[in-house]
Amino acid sequence: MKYGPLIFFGIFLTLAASWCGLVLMPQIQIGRQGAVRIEETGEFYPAARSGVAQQGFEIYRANGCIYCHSQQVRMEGFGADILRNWGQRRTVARDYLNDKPVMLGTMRTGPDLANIGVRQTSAEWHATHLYNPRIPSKGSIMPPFPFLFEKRKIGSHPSADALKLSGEFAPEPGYEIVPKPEGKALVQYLLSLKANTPLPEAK
Amino acid sequence: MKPDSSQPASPGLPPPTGVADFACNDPREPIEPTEDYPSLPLWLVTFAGALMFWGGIYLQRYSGGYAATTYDENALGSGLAKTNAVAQIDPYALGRRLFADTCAKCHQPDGQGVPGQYPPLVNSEWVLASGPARMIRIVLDALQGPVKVKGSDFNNTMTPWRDTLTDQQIAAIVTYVRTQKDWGHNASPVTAGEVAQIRAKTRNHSPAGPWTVSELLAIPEHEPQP
Amino acid sequence: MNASSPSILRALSPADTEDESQSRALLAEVDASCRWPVMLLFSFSLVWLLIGTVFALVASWKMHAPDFLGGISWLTFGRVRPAHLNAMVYGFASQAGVGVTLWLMCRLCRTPLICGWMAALAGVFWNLGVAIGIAGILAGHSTGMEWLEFPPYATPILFAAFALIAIWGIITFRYRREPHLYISQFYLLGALLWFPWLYSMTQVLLVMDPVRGVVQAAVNWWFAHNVLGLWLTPIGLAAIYYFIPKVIGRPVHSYYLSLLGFWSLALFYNWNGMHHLVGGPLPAWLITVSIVASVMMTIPVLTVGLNHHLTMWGNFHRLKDSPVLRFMVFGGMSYTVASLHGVLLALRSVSEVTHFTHSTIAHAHIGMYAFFAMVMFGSIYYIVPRLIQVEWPSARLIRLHFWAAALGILLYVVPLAFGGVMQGLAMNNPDVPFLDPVKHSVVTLTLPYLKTRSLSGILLGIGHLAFAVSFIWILIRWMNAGRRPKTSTADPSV
Amino acid sequence: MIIIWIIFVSSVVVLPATALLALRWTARHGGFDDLQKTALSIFDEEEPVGRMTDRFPASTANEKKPRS
Repeated sequence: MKYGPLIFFGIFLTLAASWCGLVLMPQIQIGRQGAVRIEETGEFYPAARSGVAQQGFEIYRANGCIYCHSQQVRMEGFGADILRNWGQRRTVARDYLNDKPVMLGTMRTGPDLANIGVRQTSAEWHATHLYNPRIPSKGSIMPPFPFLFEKRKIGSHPSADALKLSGEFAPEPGYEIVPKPEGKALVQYLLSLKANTPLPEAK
Repeated sequence: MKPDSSQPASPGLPPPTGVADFACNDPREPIEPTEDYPSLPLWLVTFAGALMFWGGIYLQRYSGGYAATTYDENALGSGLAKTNAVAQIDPYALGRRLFADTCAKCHQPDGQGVPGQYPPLVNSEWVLASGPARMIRIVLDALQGPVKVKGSDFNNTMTPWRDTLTDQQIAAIVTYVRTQKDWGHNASPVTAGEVAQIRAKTRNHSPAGPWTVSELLAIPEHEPQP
Repeated sequence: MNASSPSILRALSPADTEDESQSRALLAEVDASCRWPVMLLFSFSLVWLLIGTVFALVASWKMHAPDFLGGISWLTFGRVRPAHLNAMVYGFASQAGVGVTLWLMCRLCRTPLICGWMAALAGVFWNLGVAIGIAGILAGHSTGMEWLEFPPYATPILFAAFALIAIWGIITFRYRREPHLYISQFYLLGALLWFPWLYSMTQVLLVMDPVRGVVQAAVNWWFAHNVLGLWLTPIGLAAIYYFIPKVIGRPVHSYYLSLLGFWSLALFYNWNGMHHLVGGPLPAWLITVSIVASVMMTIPVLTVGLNHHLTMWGNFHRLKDSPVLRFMVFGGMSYTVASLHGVLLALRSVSEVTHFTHSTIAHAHIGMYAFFAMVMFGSIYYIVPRLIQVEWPSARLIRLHFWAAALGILLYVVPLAFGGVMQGLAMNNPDVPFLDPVKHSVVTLTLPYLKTRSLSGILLGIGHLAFAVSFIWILIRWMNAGRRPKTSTADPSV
Repeated sequence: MIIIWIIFVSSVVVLPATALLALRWTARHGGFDDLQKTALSIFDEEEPVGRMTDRFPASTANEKKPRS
């Protein structure tokens, strides 16, 4: 085997073939999917994420939450995602149109979050859980995110969104733990994660 | 550095499979250029062929007609989609599973709640009331403001589950909590019908937000049958 | 143009004695020309190996002791893990791979390193790009896509380095003096050409002008799996194909099999990126194509495994006294194990259980560490003495490195693969609660396996320290040897 | 979506055809004539067959006895 050009040709061809198959074809098929109008509610789905929730998306990306949490619900009968109440239906391509990057995730050290906004609607629970996951869910191995919160001296009266902490988690008297804007944004993003809009292809 | 002839001829070479027997034992022996090349082991060729054949079949069978919106590989390609018969679900088991996924997050898996924050459910007078009417309302539209449970005070806002859980799911959870064996509860179970009835009756209450203790105490424990 | 290198036939006739000295001088010249760039690359890859190991230990410890270093924002698990991945893949593995590629390409083409400045410049760009990238990840500017976490201000530098190496490869190949193309050159050329195309195409499609929605996941995993399949695996296999025959002094069993192995790898490895998304929100046909391609991968894997095994047939007793052979054979066998484990994980019924679990991580580490890193260690143990004409100082350190690395990776992979399957089965059984501090739940079930992983991490760390001490020691000897008058030291390989 | 079928059919026909053509051209130009020599191309002429060229470094640097 002495011929270089043949090798270049082969190398280029194989990569070009797989590029066509795994990148070009999906782009042609579902690359230009648009939002669809839902009959009952009349709005378009997926709606663009609100400003605060979008900032929360950036915090979610920056802190690498995808390395333990997935955001995809698998179909009934393939894994127990729906039986575990992680979603009312499987997630499809249209659910992720506004995500840049798409946060599918490949590990479930923590539960799936595609439908967390429906399953856990209490912002206060999310804030406490993010501050120190061992407070609401004992035994959790999720890392704490205290840098999304700040310890402040209580002013005239405790602020509205101060965390209700007790026991060894509470700050010393006269101080309170209040979420920073990043913390609030991440909570809003988690609350915005809803994948329960009925879609034709998601039966 | 002369070829090392002191090295004994190494017996290691396997029986040549059509390989030109290059005289490795006598380095002086020149290697004749050979025309033939070692043929592929036959079993590898048949294995590769069989694999290709299986690949084609699998690709055709499970590609859902190469459609853009077919996510279930069993659809379209062939009629028999994997039908998983919906077994008759035992409400207690469904209730336990749903409790673990939703309610346990605040009331804790052991039902003891968190002192000062989330009220306990074990032996709570609200849970073991003779009729489920108040408990179903709490699960549907949640409770806020000061409340006394087993002697200790709580003042927190609970999350409503009206839009998240179906009647059957709420009935399963309430049945599970009211008849939890480990906690020694054996109150009356609840059917989906009762939940649906209360859900319809309190439709106008839900926009006004969660119940308060005084409103709940005004409602009789047993739901008056229509 | 290329001085026809003395063929074996003519060399045997006595009249040709000066040819031998001429070919020996040529080899020495090739090694001398590669000395500085390759040593630079190996030293920096060792630095990244140590940094990556530290990140790995921190990340692994955090898995079962979450409050460890919990308060520091740039050390949260979500940033340490991608930093570990990138430090190891782009810092250690790719750089060591390039070092081996440089040396191997020169040796096989029998040409001294042409424009060494290009390789050195690429090395500088490389380390600059990786350093900035990892600082960006720790600062929270990760792009959020697995294997592509480097922020946009770091990737152009990396791409410049990759492109320089690819151009260098083509030039060296063009001015080769050895007409015959050994199989390793196939793999090296493939690696050198595939990766820059792959990397630039992905940067365009994901960062500069991103495709919309789930197609990003398709491009992401087309890239991520091809980094393994078309960049690291070819370099690893090129090294094994060269070093096993070279060390035991016996040609590869069947050159024909190796050709089949290369072209089937080129054809099938490209296509199996989507088996990372089985059950995901992608059209069924896309995932099925990748599953079929993954299963088809058994052909190249068996071919390559068979070829190496038959080359080693009758020489396994030589493992006990050659460090390079140990690393190479361990790497070769791990390649077969990794690929067959990968084929298993790609099947739908298996993926239903193991998709989101730690067994994926176990598979990644058989492929990345047990195969590629061990092969790189073996290559470095072979190449460095020939480059700087200084023997490795201590055999005990090499043995410690081998056994710590081999036992460490086994202690890492076997429990985690098994634990991942148990985790998957528990996760698919809705009656097992996901988290319950007391009762049997998915999270508490995986804790013992995560603890054994931290243990194995310590063992691997010991192996890497032994390697680092050995490497620094030989550098010191080289410095001292540099000052002593140049005595014609005997060729260490004899 | 007719474009998909055009790409698909053409790639299924064109790709293998080019591969076979390339294979035939290589065989005809003596690409596969003497693979055995290529396998030997990595060895130097005077490198004896079957002898180890790598071993553990001697335990102490000074007694570097050349192994046979």
